[in-house]
Amino acid sequence: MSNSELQTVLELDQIIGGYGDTQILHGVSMRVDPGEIVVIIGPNGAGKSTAMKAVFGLLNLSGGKVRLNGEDITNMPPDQVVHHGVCYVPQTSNIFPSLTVEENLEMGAFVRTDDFRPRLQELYDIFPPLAEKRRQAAGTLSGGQRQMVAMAKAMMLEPQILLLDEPTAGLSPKYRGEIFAIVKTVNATGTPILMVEQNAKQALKIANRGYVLVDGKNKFEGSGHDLLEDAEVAEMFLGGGAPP
Amino acid sequence: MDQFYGIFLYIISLLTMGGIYAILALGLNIQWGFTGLFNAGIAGFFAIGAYVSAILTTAPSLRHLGGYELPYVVSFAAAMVVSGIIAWAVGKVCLKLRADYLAIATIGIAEIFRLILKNETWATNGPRGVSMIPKPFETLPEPWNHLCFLGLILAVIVVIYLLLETARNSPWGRVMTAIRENEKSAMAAGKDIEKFRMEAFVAGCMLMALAGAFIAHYLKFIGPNATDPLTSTFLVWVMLVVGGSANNRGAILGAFLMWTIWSASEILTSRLPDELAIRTAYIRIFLIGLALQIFLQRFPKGIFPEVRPKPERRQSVSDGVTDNATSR
Amino acid sequence: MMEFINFYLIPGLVLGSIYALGAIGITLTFSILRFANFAHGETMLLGVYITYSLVQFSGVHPLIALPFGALLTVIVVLGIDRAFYKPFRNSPTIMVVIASFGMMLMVRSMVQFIWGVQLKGMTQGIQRPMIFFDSLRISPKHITIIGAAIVLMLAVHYLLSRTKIGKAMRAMSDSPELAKLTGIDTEKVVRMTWIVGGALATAAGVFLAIDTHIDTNMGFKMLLPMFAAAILGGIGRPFGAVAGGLVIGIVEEISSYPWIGVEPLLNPGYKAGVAFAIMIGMLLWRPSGLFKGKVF
Amino acid sequence: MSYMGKFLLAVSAVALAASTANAAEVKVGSVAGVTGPIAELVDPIIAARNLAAQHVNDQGGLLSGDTLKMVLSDSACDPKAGVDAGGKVVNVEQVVAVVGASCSGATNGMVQSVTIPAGVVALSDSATAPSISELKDNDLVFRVAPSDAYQGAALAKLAYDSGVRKLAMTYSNDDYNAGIAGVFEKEFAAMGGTITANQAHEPNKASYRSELSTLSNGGPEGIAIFAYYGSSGIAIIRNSLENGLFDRFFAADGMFDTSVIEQIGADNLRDRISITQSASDYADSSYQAFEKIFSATGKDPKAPYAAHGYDASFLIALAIEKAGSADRSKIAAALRDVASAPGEVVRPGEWKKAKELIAAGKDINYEGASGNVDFDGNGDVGGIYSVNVVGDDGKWALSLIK
Repeated sequence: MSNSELQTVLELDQIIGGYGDTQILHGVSMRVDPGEIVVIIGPNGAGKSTAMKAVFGLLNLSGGKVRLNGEDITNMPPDQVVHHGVCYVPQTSNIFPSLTVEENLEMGAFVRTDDFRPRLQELYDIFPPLAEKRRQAAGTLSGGQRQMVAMAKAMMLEPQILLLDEPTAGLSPKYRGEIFAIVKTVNATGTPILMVEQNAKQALKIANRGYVLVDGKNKFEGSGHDLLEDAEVAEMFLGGGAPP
Repeated sequence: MDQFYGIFLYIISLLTMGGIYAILALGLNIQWGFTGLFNAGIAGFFAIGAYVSAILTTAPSLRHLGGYELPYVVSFAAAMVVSGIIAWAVGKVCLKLRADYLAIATIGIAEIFRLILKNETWATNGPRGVSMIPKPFETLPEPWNHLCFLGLILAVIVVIYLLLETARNSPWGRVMTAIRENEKSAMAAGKDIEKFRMEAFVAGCMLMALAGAFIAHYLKFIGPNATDPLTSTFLVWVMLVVGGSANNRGAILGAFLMWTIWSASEILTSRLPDELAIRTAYIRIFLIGLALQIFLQRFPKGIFPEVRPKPERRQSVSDGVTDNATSR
Repeated sequence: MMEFINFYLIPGLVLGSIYALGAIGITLTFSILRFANFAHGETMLLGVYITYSLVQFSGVHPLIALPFGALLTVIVVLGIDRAFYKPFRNSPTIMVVIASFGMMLMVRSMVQFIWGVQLKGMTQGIQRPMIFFDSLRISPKHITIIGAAIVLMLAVHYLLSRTKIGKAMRAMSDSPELAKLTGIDTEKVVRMTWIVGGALATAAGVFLAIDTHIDTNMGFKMLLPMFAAAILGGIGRPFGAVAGGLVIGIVEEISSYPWIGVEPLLNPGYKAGVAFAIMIGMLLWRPSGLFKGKVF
Repeated sequence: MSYMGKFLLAVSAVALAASTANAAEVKVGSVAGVTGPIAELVDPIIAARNLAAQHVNDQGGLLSGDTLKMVLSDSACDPKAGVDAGGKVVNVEQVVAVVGASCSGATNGMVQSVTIPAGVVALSDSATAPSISELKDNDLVFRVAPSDAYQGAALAKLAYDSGVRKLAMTYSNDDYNAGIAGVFEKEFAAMGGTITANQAHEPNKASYRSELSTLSNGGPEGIAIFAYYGSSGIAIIRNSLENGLFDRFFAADGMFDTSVIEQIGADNLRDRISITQSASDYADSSYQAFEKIFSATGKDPKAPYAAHGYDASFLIALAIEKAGSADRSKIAAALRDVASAPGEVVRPGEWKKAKELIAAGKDINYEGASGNVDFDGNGDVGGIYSVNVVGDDGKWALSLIK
């Protein structure tokens, strides 16, 4: 199915781990290829977010490997991972509420040593509402706009890959659509995206590929379209019945 | 011979003061060790106990409220009750706060108590304090007077220890531990956390007042300077941390050990030339602070680590980043 | 009326500026490192004594010695952080609170050991106030103190709102976790916090010393009013801390004004309790402070 | 950090010294508030106590040439520490008698729970609380520091005699100053003066302008200050002068220190301040003898209670010599004996003379640097007070209050 192993941006290879003594991931494997949107879905407690945190060095892996462009980044501390070009947008508290929009984006560029102004302008072009509210404290924005700030902040680094943890959680259906549109826009600039989502149906629609995790293990994988079509997946996660 | 008898008397006094501190440390242990309440105002409750018992037992005096000449049993009980009531009021307003805030609030409250003791001269004789406080067993011949007083304190410690151990192993104690470890899950389990914390706070403050009552009778004098934060709050914290918080034996051992070091180290430094002896008085304080740091870093569990009432494995909470990790 | 301004309001303002500078450090440490630093008063004490020694050594005006005193103090404070606070970065914050409790004693006793306990003066003699409009009396040193405090506050404002590291400090105060995920060098931010806090504490102490004198208990005496100011203003709000400092300073002074009759409203013996009472009241009524700070 | 070096050297020296215990050593406890709120005042007092011991040792020693050793212990101005410190010197060090403690509170605790039960004489050089006189002490508690009652009265008289009729007053809320202030208030009113306002203040505040402003209402001609110079006294004078609130000050001896002149400036204080000191007749040859020898050590002989510290140690030494042995039980009687008439007068520094007189079986009467030190029935001394004003040379100039 994949065109070439060499091109893989991010690869999780049989990772095992959890918090303290509680093991959550029992051998999860996945990969993200250049330009892809990859979605992780699954029931509550399946280890979706945990798998993502594993990439970011937020939990200790007792087995398996995480590779970025072929380089081993297993158990690398988060700040190092950022330096390697992986940006992560957590599900909650993903912006600095008392900082202005522009300051949030500036913080996103903290590790950059070059001039980030051009990049800032590019992102304002992608997210016009943010340009409008650049001087406003980010905490005063609406939920959808906050997600925009969070993503734009992560994009400031021009990352190799963007990790999104449930970007639509807690948003109204209207905003959800907006966010998925933004995800596509970001992806269109060439940044591959790995995303955990609850709203599986909508997410799979925009995804190149998807993984279904159950109990900390891979259950299904396939292209977004295939998974949407798959009767079993549909029954389990997509609110019953195959799509029309 | 005199020398040995003198050292014998000194050891009695070490044990007496150590015992009084042990009561303080046990009180703090209920609050901090078992329940996780950061009380930095120990001196305040200690002072309340000391003054209440002093005023209730002294002969009439023009200098302060008094002349009740009540028996010790009554005055000690009153000291604890008054402190308990005040602790309840303080707890009512402060216990909702997170540990750091509670620390600041209690330290402030203790300072306010101190100001009251200094300014309400009609009741406390202000900064000049209450003198000629009777002391239990003082009419007995030496050394029996000292020994009996010490015996009383040690007996009280044993009683407190047994009570606390019973409580710790009871369902009440397990709830306390659960609250300290994970407030949210304890709350989820339907426990009225505020009530439990209040009970622990009040019980701890009552013990501190008991220790205060003992000190007033032991010194036969009580003044605002006897309740300064250094030796009445801070030293108790060091004792508990060194001995092992959440362990009652640790609290007791820490108190005796640290008081002995605090007191006996001066016997050595007093042999220095005076200019140096004066300065080394500060080195002692420095070293006590350093001891605390060393224990915090190297032996955070103290000499006697906590022994869980029932070994139930609890998922340890990893660092804050992963707080919402287990959801979804 | 002029009596009220000259002897209650202006002293309150001077004292309030001093509290405010100290409270900025407390509020930054509390919000960025997430712990109540009980040793902050002693940082101030150390700063004053170091500056005092520099003044004695070189004979320059205290305000000229202040930057150098602050620098040396900051070095010590960074060393303290490295040795005594850093090991607890990933532990429950209460461990650091206890450590700072211990540090309070260690620093004070060291100051007493090195410099002794004799009272010292930063400046000698008295300064008669300048009189404006026939009745407004302000002493030149008070103008200096208030002026220097304003300059320092503006500098803090510039740092926090215009510089990258300052913005990172605010970011970390918003969310240390996200700061880490964003790749912000949190250790660098922590260092900057100590630098700002240590320098301002030194300045506050030196101003206090210029206004009065130096003694080894001044740190603890200032600690609680400074905490009160930080909480009153809202934790993590440096400008709240400034406002809180001014409020506490002024209320402390005017509490003993004879509002009713000729007797002071509050027995001045209780003056020191005013700050605590305000603080406790604030914790109850509105723990987030006047300016919607953080509550942990 | 040369102190550290000295410290380590001294520690090793102690270790050596401890192993070769000197049999011919007579120990006297020296309990003082080394740390704590009045630490700054205690330093010269300890120096004076030790100077007395040094004179004894330099001029023939005690009894059959034994060394007098002052064993220092810290009472921290805290009754808890006072009892602990007293216990250590009395029980562990087995001292013959105790000089101290410094603060009234610490002294009160120490004598009641340690020295009186142990039958040891305690002679305080700076505790002034009247309540100490009332203790049932089996004649074991003495003071060379006069009870507050005396100084409060002396200062009231001084103020009244200077022509002042209306005074404001403020006192630092600590055991020492509150006591004197209370007596002053009564005495000044009894003479016919008016106290326009009387306020306690909390020490160690940055500013006292608001208190002083309130106190200045009601037309007082001056202010009486009862405070330690360090913790609030200097700040009060400075705030008063800077703002023109008061320019006439009466103060008790907690305010007496050269740093007051250093900090405020002699010209600012000249003709404005009068401080009583429970010291000494500075014209008296006893005081002058002390002044000469104490100045030589580089300390200020006029520091509060320094002269008393010297007298306390010297008196204990005399009492031991008089008793003929280092026997605790004989000290009290001997102390009364050597302190008062009849007898040949002995002054500070005259140990050799005193020793010879005692050896010859003659009575002696020690006339101290701080006064005649004649103990009354309670073991207290009457107060002799000097008044201190700023002299033309910019230093304290003193005269005795008659």
